[in-house]
Amino acid sequence: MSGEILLEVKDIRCGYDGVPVIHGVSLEVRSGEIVAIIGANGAGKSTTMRTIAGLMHPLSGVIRFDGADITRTPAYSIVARGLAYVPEARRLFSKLSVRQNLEMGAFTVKDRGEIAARLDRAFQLFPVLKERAGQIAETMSGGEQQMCAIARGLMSNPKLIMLDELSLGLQPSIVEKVLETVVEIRNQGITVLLVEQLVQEALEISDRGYVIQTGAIVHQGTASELLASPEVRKAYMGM
Amino acid sequence: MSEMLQVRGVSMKFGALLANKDVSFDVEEGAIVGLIGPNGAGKTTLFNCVAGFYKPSAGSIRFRGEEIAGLPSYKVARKGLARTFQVVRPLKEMSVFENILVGAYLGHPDNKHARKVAEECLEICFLQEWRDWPAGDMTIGNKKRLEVARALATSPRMILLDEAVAGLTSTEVREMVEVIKRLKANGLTVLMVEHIMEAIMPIADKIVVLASGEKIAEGAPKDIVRDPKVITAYLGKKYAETMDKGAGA
Amino acid sequence: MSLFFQVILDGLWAGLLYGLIAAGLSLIWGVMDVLNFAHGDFLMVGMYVSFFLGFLFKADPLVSWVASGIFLFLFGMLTYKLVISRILGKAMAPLLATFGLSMMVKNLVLNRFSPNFRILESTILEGRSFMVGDVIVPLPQFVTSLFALAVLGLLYWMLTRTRFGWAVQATALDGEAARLMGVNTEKIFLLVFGIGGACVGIAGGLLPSYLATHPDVGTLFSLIAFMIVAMGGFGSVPGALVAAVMVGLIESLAGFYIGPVYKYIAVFGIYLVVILIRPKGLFGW
Amino acid sequence: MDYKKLLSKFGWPLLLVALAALPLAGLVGPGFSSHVLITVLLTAAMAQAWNLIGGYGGQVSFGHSVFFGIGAYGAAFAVCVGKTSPWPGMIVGAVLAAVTAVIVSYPCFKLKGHYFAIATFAVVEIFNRVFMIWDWVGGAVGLDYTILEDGWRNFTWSVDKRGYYLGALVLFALVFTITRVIERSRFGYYLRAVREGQETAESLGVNSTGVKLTAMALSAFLAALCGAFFAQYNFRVDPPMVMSLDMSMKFVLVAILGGIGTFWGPLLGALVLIPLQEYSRAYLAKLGSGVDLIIFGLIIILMMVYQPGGILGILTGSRKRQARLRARLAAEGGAK
Amino acid sequence: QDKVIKIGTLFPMTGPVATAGQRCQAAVETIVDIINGVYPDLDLPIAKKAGLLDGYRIELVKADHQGKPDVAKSEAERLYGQEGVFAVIGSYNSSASKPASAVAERLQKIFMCGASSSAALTERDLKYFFRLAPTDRIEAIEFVHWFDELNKSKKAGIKTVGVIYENTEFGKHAADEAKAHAQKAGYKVVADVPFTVGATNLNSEIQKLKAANPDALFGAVLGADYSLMVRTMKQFKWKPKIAINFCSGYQDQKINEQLGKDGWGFMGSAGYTPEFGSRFMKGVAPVEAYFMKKVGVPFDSNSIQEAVAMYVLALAIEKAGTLDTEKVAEVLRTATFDSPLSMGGKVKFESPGGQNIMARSVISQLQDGAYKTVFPYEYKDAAPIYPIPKW
Ligand SMILES: Nc1ncnc2c1ncn2[C@@H]1O[C@H](COP(=O)(O)OP(=O)(O)OP(=O)(O)O)[C@@H](O)[C@H]1O
Ligand SMILES: Nc1ncnc2c1ncn2[C@@H]1O[C@H](COP(=O)(O)OP(=O)(O)OP(=O)(O)O)[C@@H](O)[C@H]1O
Ligand SMILES: [Mg+2]
Ligand SMILES: [Mg+2]
Repeated sequence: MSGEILLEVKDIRCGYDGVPVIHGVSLEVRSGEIVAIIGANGAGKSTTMRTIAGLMHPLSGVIRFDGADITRTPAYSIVARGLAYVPEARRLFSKLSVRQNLEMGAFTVKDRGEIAARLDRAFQLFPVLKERAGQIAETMSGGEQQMCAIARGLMSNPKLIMLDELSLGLQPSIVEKVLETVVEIRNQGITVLLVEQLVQEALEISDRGYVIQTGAIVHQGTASELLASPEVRKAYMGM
Repeated sequence: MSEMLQVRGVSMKFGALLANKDVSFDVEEGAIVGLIGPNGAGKTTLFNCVAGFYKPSAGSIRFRGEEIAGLPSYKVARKGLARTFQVVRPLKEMSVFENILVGAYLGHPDNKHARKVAEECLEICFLQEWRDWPAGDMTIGNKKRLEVARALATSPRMILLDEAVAGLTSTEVREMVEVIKRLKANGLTVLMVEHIMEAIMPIADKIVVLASGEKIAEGAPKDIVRDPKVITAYLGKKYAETMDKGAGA
Repeated sequence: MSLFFQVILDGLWAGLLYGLIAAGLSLIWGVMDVLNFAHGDFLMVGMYVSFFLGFLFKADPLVSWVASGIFLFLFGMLTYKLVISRILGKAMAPLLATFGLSMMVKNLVLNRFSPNFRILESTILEGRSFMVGDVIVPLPQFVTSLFALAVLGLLYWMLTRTRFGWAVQATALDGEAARLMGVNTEKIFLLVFGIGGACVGIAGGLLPSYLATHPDVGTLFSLIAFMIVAMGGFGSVPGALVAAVMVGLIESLAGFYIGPVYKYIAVFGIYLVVILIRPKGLFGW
Repeated sequence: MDYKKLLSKFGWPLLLVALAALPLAGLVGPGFSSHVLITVLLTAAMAQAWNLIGGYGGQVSFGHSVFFGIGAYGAAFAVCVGKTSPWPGMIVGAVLAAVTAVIVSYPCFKLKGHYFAIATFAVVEIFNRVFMIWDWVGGAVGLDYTILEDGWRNFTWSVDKRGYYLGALVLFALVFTITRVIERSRFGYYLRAVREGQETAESLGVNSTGVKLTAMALSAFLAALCGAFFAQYNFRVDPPMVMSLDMSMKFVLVAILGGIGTFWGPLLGALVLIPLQEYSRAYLAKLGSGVDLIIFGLIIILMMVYQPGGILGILTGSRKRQARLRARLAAEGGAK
Repeated sequence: QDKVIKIGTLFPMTGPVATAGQRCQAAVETIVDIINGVYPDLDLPIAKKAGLLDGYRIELVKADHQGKPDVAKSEAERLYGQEGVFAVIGSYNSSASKPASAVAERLQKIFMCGASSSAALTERDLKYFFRLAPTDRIEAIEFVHWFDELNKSKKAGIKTVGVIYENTEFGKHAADEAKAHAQKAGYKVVADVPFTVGATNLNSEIQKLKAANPDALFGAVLGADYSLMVRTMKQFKWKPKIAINFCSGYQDQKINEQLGKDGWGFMGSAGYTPEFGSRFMKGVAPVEAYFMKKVGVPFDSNSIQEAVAMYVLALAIEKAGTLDTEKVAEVLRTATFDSPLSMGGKVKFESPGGQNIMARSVISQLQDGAYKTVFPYEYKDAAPIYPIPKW
């Protein structure tokens, strides 16, 4: 289960418009793990992920991925290093077709054969997308779009994929399926860092988890520890 | 109880795609009705038809006995039918309070009254601490609450909630559920779309299930979760099992 | 009847020239949602480059368009780097900034090179024409039209068939998401502004073979280019081409059959009608 | 922050009183500085009129010179062709401008963003060209005032500018007071809501088309009054002077550089830009032709690059914005 | 202490007609240099001594109206008010001269207008306004007279005329005069073609002319538009028998150089041509040399009128012997001035109104790269080439 450390975040601080929202978050992900970040609304989960993905840079702190310092690396070259991020709210290319969206996911790849192969794999994972390959992304329903976004993230063949608010707006059977897919993805050797509001479900498939509250990590541990923790159950699972 | 909303034979076409096919159901006054169905089933489309954002290709929609199909959305809103958006649409450069205030003006043209109502709605939806925050700079979860608060501020007779609790933690979901219950207690009629069953099943008086644009089931929540059609199309086996357990306990 | 064809063809040449000028504007607008107010002044600068090459080194516009294209490519990138990159996405800021740029460039040229208009003598194409039946085809316009088609074709190919083109489209739709796909959006913006500049630079390079060069020459052209881009649907190369030809034809037909003072009234009027029927332009999303 | 509250409550009436006192203090007369002062007031009123629909309503119109022009032609037509006092012309012009605004805007409001902007360009060009060939209103030659008797009846003063000053002040007070009232009313909130999201506003019962049209009509009405003043002040109208993109640009520029969608922005914009324009034209011309315009252009660029929120931004939130800018650069640093 | 007379100049130094404005400005400066310095070689009364009266230097205050009437008005106010100038010279565009001179009239200050050609300017019965150039009307009458003459002497067979003009205050005025006088003399106006200044092309305009094919063409076309017009005519292989342009639109050394042979054969009115000057206006050449040093081209009909405006004003001040505006204005209204820079050598203003009733213009034709005077015959230095040779 515990390979070497793939992603290491050390004491990062970040903010918007000079207002700090993350006050020293540290976490690590080992290769082959599924790690969940949980926390209330506005706790800073997405901000943390955006920072790791290079969309914004921390005011202080260090981020290392796969042995290299990526603290100030721009987003586009972080993808090339094998770290994919599926942002919340999907962010599909609204006017492009599903297929074009997926192809964009493999932008760092130049070999057309390889792209086709990955496309096939994505279609296997989400058959709906194959049916809708030609549909313009913005006209798809919310759930369909979410699937497309996940598939697009996988197209870059990442070592680590970060999934933000994976289940948002998905129908129960698909949530189930998506979570299964996450496990499957991991089994294929891709490490997963996910943010999820369905805390119970998320922890059930995770190896470890972090709890983030107003910009700082307040709990961490194996998934079963967290699931058993009364505080976590009370604060995030409504029990 | 009389019918608040009557949907009769509504169809909606996008080019070749039939997003709603001959959908009919009623919403009784003071009830909470859940609208569920797979992604892409046409729930949001139906909402848009009811709220006046689309003109249905066929069918009739009656709100308190009046035909509203094809009426522009602001007229629908003025009749007392408010809605939230699935993809949140905050008035970005305005503060949270001002967002709500705009809604409040609908029922209360005078400034003082409107402000009072807005403050109330702010509280109901747990947004006090964000009162003067620019609405565009909040997290999704808060924006979802803002959607509800703003719709409530219009003092509607009926409210359409499109995935109003998506993105909230279970604890927050429970708070919202309480809010919705309170609304019902105050006599508001609710039609809600939701994928989070723990939010909808405990409070809904009736559930309508759409799949591929068609109504495939309608009934009380406890019956719906056992309906094999709904399970295959929507809930999934595992979910049905847990739901069963939960219901049994 | 031949008169009618003459009028049609005149409109066609004018239209294709407008298309060439509008192409760069359309690209920049489509990708960055920036309306470059200084577009006409880019054209004017291109004309000056070509004029001075002709005047000082006897280079023909048929050659100097390369130089103006390159010059404007760099000029466009510089504009992006120094001005646009800092304010991209801030509502009206880019529009006003480019308005300021337009004012500055125009008056700088006026101050340095005087307001005189300048004409290149005896260029290769000047005054040449050939006949098709009874219809006169002026060579400078004809050649410019060929260039327009070539440049628009190249642009279209680049946008739809190359990786660069995909990257441009993705960037246009959602810059942040594009970065997450591995697109260096900053580079794309820089290049797009450069290419947009180069397109208008090529037009400016060719124009001195039949049009006088002066600091104000770009004003009306840029207005027409704005309209063409909006009419075609921003970011759409075929849209720009179709709209441009339409504008050229309307201008020519209205100018001849109704009266020259009515030609821009007709052009702008029909533009309004089109845009009101199709608010996102003929080929817009 | 208490002084801010005080400012927002009493700042406006106090300012008006101060401005009204200027002529009594003997500070307004025939000189160039009075001309600059009058132009500042007029331009501020123009920009604020624009701001109603362009700033609060978010419909960035480049068409306001059409309304301005109609107002100007109204007054000039009454004087030059009708041989009467300009007053009836002003009123008729302003009403016509409002009607024109509604007719023209109704279809144009379907357009979004730059599409709307360019459509308004086209409207200006059409009006400009129609007026250029419409001989009834003077065509390209324009309308020229003969020398009239000074006074309020004719609304002309030949040497002393106190009359014009008072006229401009009334106009200024009118436009700004209307704005202030609207800003704090239901209509004002609706207007901003429509700007931020038309469909959202509609879902809240706002008739967005109605709101926009009302604001546009009001804006056009006020712009036309400004235009009438302009004609009276310059003794002449012709299409390039009052109905051109240049003139439209002035509305937009002043409002945006001052602070779009804010109450004080248009005044600040005029306070900075007009003296800059007038004095630089007067005193920089020595450096060579166009130097003033080069500098003017440069200032616009710098302003937009470093302070896109306008001059008001410098005064109120410079520190906050600096921080914002830094964070934003960090956020967008991904691309560097 | 410092004996200075401030004179304002108000020209379009920027904007579409800045070239002309800058030349006008330079012309005024030339005369001022001559007044302020000592130029014993020049045969002008003001050149021999430094300054005016008992040693007053003239200081110019420059202003730029950018081609905009409102700016012209406020700049005129500033010049008279803030700067305290004695008089203003300007403003090239008639549309700018109108409001600017109205300011002068209200303040009862002198306004000298050199080149503005709109007849309406001097129909306002102003008392402090003096305009040197011939009006569009004078020129139009002369054009028609010239056609009559050609028809008579050369059996030219001119029957129909067309007009092409920029749709501006200048073009519209000129074209109206041309049409009115041509019709009055029995010519048929078969084409009336206004166009937008700064046109991107003149295809439909020239096509229209070609379709109507008038014998004679009046033009009110300036600068870049003029060259575009000629080139478009060439493109469409069309020319009238005679083409004659108002207000020296075609008379620009630059056009001559740049259009080359294509421009030959076209005619235009001129208040001055260098060739004419060297033959009939002996006093001009040395002055022109100073002007050439400033701008690199000889005087044209516009710039020289502004020079005359300055010159006549200086004479009037000398003659009045005082800087009292009222007295100087009275001299301007009544006296007749000798002006070696004016065609005909005399200047006299009508009062009220202020038109220079001695204003003359000749018709010149571009022949072999030079502007040759062809009419009136007493000034002619070349036979007209008629009709213009085909392309
Ligand atoms: N664009 C922004 N500008 C300013 N503040 C922002 C912005 N985006 C987020 N914030 C603030 O940063 C904090 C953390 O937000 P973040 O999106 O990381 O939360 P989150 O844990 O992902 O919440 P959610 O579950 O609702 O998505 C919040 O307080 C939020 O208000
Ligand atoms: N404007 C449109 N043009 C074309 N097709 C559309 C449009 N809007 C929706 N659709 C299609 O109609 C179907 C129904 O969409 P709708 O958004 O109503 O689904 P939904 O039930 O709300 O799904 P979800 O639960 O995922 O939000 C989908 O297949 C979608 O792709
Ligand atoms: Mg989040
Ligand atoms: Mg939906």
